[in-house]
Amino acid sequence: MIMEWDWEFVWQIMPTLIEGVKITILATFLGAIVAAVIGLVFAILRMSAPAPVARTTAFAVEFIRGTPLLVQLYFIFYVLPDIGIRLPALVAGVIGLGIHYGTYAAEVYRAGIENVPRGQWEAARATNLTMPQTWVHVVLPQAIPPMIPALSNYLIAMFKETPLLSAITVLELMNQAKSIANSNYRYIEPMTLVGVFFLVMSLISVLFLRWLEARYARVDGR
Amino acid sequence: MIDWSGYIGLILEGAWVTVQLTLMGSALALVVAFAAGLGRLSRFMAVRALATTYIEFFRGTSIFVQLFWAYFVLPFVGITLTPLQAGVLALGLNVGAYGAEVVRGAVQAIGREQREACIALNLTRYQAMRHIVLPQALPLMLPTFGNNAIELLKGTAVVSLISLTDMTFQAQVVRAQTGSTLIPFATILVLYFIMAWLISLGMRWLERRVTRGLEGVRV
Amino acid sequence: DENKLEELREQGFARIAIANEPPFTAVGADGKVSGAAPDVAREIFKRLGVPDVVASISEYGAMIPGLQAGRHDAITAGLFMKPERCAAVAYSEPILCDAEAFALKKGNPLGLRSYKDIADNPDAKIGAPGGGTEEKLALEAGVPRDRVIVVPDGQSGMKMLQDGRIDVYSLPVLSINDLVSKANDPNIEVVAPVEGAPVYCDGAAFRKGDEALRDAFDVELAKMKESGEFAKIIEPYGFSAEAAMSTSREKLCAAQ
Amino acid sequence: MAEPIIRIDNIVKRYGPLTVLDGLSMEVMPGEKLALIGPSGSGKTTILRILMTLETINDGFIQIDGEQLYHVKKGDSLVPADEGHLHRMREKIGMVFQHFNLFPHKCVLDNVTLAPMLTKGIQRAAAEKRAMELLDMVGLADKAKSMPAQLSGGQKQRVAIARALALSPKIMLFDEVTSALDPELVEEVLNVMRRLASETDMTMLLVTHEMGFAHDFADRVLFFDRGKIVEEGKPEDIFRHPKQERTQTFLRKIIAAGHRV
Amino acid sequence: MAEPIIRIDNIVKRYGPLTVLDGLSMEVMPGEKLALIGPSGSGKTTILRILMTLETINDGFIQIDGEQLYHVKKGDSLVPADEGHLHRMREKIGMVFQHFNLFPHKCVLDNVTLAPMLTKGIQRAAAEKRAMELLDMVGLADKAKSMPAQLSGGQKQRVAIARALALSPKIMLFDEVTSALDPELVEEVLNVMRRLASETDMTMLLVTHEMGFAHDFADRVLFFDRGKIVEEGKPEDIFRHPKQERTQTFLRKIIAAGHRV
Ligand SMILES: Nc1ncnc2c1ncn2[C@@H]1O[C@H](COP(=O)(O)OP(=O)(O)OP(=O)(O)O)[C@@H](O)[C@H]1O
Ligand SMILES: Nc1ncnc2c1ncn2[C@@H]1O[C@H](COP(=O)(O)OP(=O)(O)OP(=O)(O)O)[C@@H](O)[C@H]1O
Ligand SMILES: [Mg+2]
Ligand SMILES: [Mg+2]
Repeated sequence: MIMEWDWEFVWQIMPTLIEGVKITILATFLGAIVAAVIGLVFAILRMSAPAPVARTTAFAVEFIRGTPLLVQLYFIFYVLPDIGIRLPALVAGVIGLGIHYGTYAAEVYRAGIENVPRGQWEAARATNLTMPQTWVHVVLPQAIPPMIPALSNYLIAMFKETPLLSAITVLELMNQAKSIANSNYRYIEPMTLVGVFFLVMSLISVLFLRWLEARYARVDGR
Repeated sequence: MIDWSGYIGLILEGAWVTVQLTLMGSALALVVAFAAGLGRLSRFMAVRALATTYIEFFRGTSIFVQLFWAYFVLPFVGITLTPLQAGVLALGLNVGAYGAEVVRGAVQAIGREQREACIALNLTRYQAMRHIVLPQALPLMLPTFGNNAIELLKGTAVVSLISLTDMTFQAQVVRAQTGSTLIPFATILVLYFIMAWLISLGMRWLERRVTRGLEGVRV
Repeated sequence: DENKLEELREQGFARIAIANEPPFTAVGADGKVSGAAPDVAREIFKRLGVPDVVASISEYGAMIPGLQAGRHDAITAGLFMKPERCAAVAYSEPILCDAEAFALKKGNPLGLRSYKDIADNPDAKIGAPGGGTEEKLALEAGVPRDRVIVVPDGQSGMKMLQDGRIDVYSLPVLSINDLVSKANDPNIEVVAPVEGAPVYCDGAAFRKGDEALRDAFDVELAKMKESGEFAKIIEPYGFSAEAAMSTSREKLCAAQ
Repeated sequence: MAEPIIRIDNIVKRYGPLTVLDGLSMEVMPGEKLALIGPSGSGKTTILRILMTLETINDGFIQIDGEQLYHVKKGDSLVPADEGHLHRMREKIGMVFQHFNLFPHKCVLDNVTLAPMLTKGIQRAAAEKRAMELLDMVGLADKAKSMPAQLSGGQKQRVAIARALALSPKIMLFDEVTSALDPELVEEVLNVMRRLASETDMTMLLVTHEMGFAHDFADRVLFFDRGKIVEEGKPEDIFRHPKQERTQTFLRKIIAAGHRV
Repeated sequence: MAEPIIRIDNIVKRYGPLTVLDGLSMEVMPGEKLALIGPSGSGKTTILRILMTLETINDGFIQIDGEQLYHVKKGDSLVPADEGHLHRMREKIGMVFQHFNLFPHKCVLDNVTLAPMLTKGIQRAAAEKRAMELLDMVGLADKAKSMPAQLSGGQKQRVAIARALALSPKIMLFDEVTSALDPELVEEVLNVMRRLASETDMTMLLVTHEMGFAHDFADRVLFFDRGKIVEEGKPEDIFRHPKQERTQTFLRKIIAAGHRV
């Protein structure tokens, strides 16, 4: 009886789910911005800060990558207020996502920069460019395009982890779906819709990624 | 006075569930990663299509949804799994889909030149895969496999959703009983980190073993 | 199905779903399951010839789907009877009854005594378990969705109240009392019962189709109510046996 | 007169819109040593790769040692061959690559013994005995237990030659086997090949830019340009008195670049 | 007599435990064309890289055009130079690399104009005019808008030469600029360099394995072995009548490998 798919129910819950979708997308978008910035900070600290700072950063990055985002979110949301930092749920969620995925972004930045061949740095020096000129005109234009597919991959991964924010009371898609399921005792429709939504979004992103990869794979051939 | 030793015991029980999930999930992930990864490189269209569908589906839908399906929907088609089985299934298939891409990438990275040498030496496709390509591809996969195993470990935290008493779930229980948030969560953070660290240690050890004698430039 | 009880006797235990919300259900430091609902269930199953119960902790929202998916044989978790739920599962006669309560800041600065009060005060935020009775009551009283915060568990609710993220946290009276006494925070006080909110009772919930088992359960439950053993089990937890005995499934399932 | 061991009949090879070989025909007699020369992109590598079945052809026929390479008889007509047929045909042919393509995870000895043991079912002891003879022939008996990464380029290429020889093919294909080597290491490889040419009656096809070596090594030189054989003949004739304008230009350029002819 | 434009005084270069240059000294006169030859690993590339400030030195002094390269005067003593000093010194020196190291994300013209515009503040119009002259000189005026990936190796290397010339350095360093090229493409690059050598009075240091070209190009040849100059002299003397045993062996090997001297 529960297996019967009820279209009427689907239409009835759709507006509520769409409210959740909005929050999911907002959280992903803000989280991505925070991750991009924090990743840059991590990468710079790790690559060019004094040794003790670099090592501490490396440990912090390892620690964050080795522990579940869910637990980190609990920490930010429920423990930080003990020391006087009380963040609204969405802000806490965005910061959690941002820090967690920032550690991944940092690795991508580092790899991207290290992948620029040594010959390019040397050619820049042989043509007497200064360090800032080398970064701006030679290294970054070559380092960034190959990063884009990897960064987009993490963006998609982060998007799929937003349901975790329900643990800290953010009413995103998964939380809305659970709420609907709980008050109607029907899991199949809301959960399937959530699954379909994620699947559709990530299939679209996969196509977009392929396009990105094709677009940015062109800049090479030294 | 709070009986911390008892509660720590509870968390350790959860840690054991987490370890079991991680180990069994990784084992399943490894098997399906090779099956699907090599499947995607198959000569046969049908096998390729099947592997691709599996990979895109499990990478595309969120692990939460997969857990829910494994736990709440599968029983309706007559497959009733214990929570542990459902957790292992969902995590293993999810991470396996990512692993499949690693397998495919590593096998493809063993370039055309090595495959051509195999053809010139008249090895069969199976022999080439077994003796030449996989032994060289394996060291390339290991670092990413290590990362995947850690992702899986972290993924186990969400199984509390299907009533599995893993470490995070037990921390919640302890929190509900004692009213303390900091202590249980700090404890499990450290425990998770130790587990992740052990995984990377193990992986590095494995890497050293399989790359022994392979130092230096590729030929 | 008809032979469910036979099967349970054969396997020697029944699988029950519980929450972790004292005093309805609780898990001790040793992992042992207690609380009023599981204690009653354990005793009745024993009398039915099923010597043991195996409990799995579950979110409230996951309980009924879990029951329908055949993961539990019964829910004994303080899941209050309501018409929609009665349609989804087969309830026993009432076991634990409780009214709704608010936990809020000392002195009740916003003067909140009912869900309606919350709806009328544009600054007041209420926390409640997702999909629970309280969430529904708040929404029905006209509190807009963005002021009803879905809180994953009791401890989180208390924490959010202490941190000022919500102004009121709503649960059944006994649950709130238990949380507040554990929190031991002089700045928190309790409003109980909430004005205008009905008293609810739970029952053991069985899968639709397992009515035979449910009926057998009811027979034993009625005997225990009669003999006073029922009161002996639940009253130490603070529940009133009188309340459970003065109403019936029929009434509760029909109520609107 | 003997039958040709290789008979290439009007083959066509295309990469997408690009036609690389356009109706090429040629014959090679058993035991003949052939040098293929010509400008970059003229299809020299392509023809070797086709013979090694590393590429497929779009049209035409190839006969190796009396049998069709890419086709099998089915009733009255020739149909494309399956993997099993190719596998059998490959027994007759060996190839040495520009970049050696040694197996980096196997020691020198295992590189040489692997294929005989797997494809011919030869026992380890016998395979190793034969491998040591071959390594001795290329002057590397003492490196049997080294890993490829520990060898110089010239040594790697000599191992690659031993590895190809271990299968005792009737035809050996060499594609610019010295062009990835440091100049000083070229000679040691060429020495091995000279010896091979004089001591065996294997059929050999060699693509090279070392005109001096092509001159000494080959019975016949084929000059390729744009997927066609423009000129062929004895080394003396081709190098000293090229008839075709294109051959002359090519040789002039190569000489100017400092290569001895 | 004029002052040397490069004076290398007893420099030492180590990589960890390996001493690559051990007390090397040499002088180069303005306008001189020098060829550095010698076996692999003898330190030829290293000395060019040191002059281009791509490596640091462990000991010794280098004077370029009358100024210390790695040191500045501070009171009475010489102290290691800062980046600003190096930046100024690099104006005098240009380098062309074995693997071109073109900027792959910029078109040919931008590759050539980038440095003059950034380092000398030259306006785009002026920089492009000069770049087109240089591209014309290397025969690539029609490729100005191409991307490096669309060029052949020889064309890339000619762009690299134009790029280095655009900064009008007094000294040009060439490190095996043809060894990554297909044999037929070598000549077009060597032609450009011949022209450069005869038409300008730039000082040039050339590392090469093309003995024939070294012979024609250089005023003086230095033979390196294990981080030392073993023998030096006029090309005729070094190539025809090498005095040192090591030079003789080296040249014999190279000749045997098919290179013209
Ligand atoms: N896989 C491929 N895809 C597309 N074009 C190819 C491929 N392989 C070779 N070609 C093209 O086929 C033509 C012939 O190539 P081939 O490698 O046979 O030349 P070659 O005579 O060996 O030249 P070289 O002396 O440079 O090795 C070239 O134009 C080349 O670009
Ligand atoms: N970055 C480095 N780290 C360690 N050793 C180095 C480094 N660069 C060069 N060497 C070593 O320094 C020595 C001299 O190298 P260099 O590149 O100058 O030789 P070369 O004469 O240019 O040789 P080739 O003809 O092969 O280019 C070699 O033994 C080399 O291995
Ligand atoms: Mg070729
Ligand atoms: Mg060098």
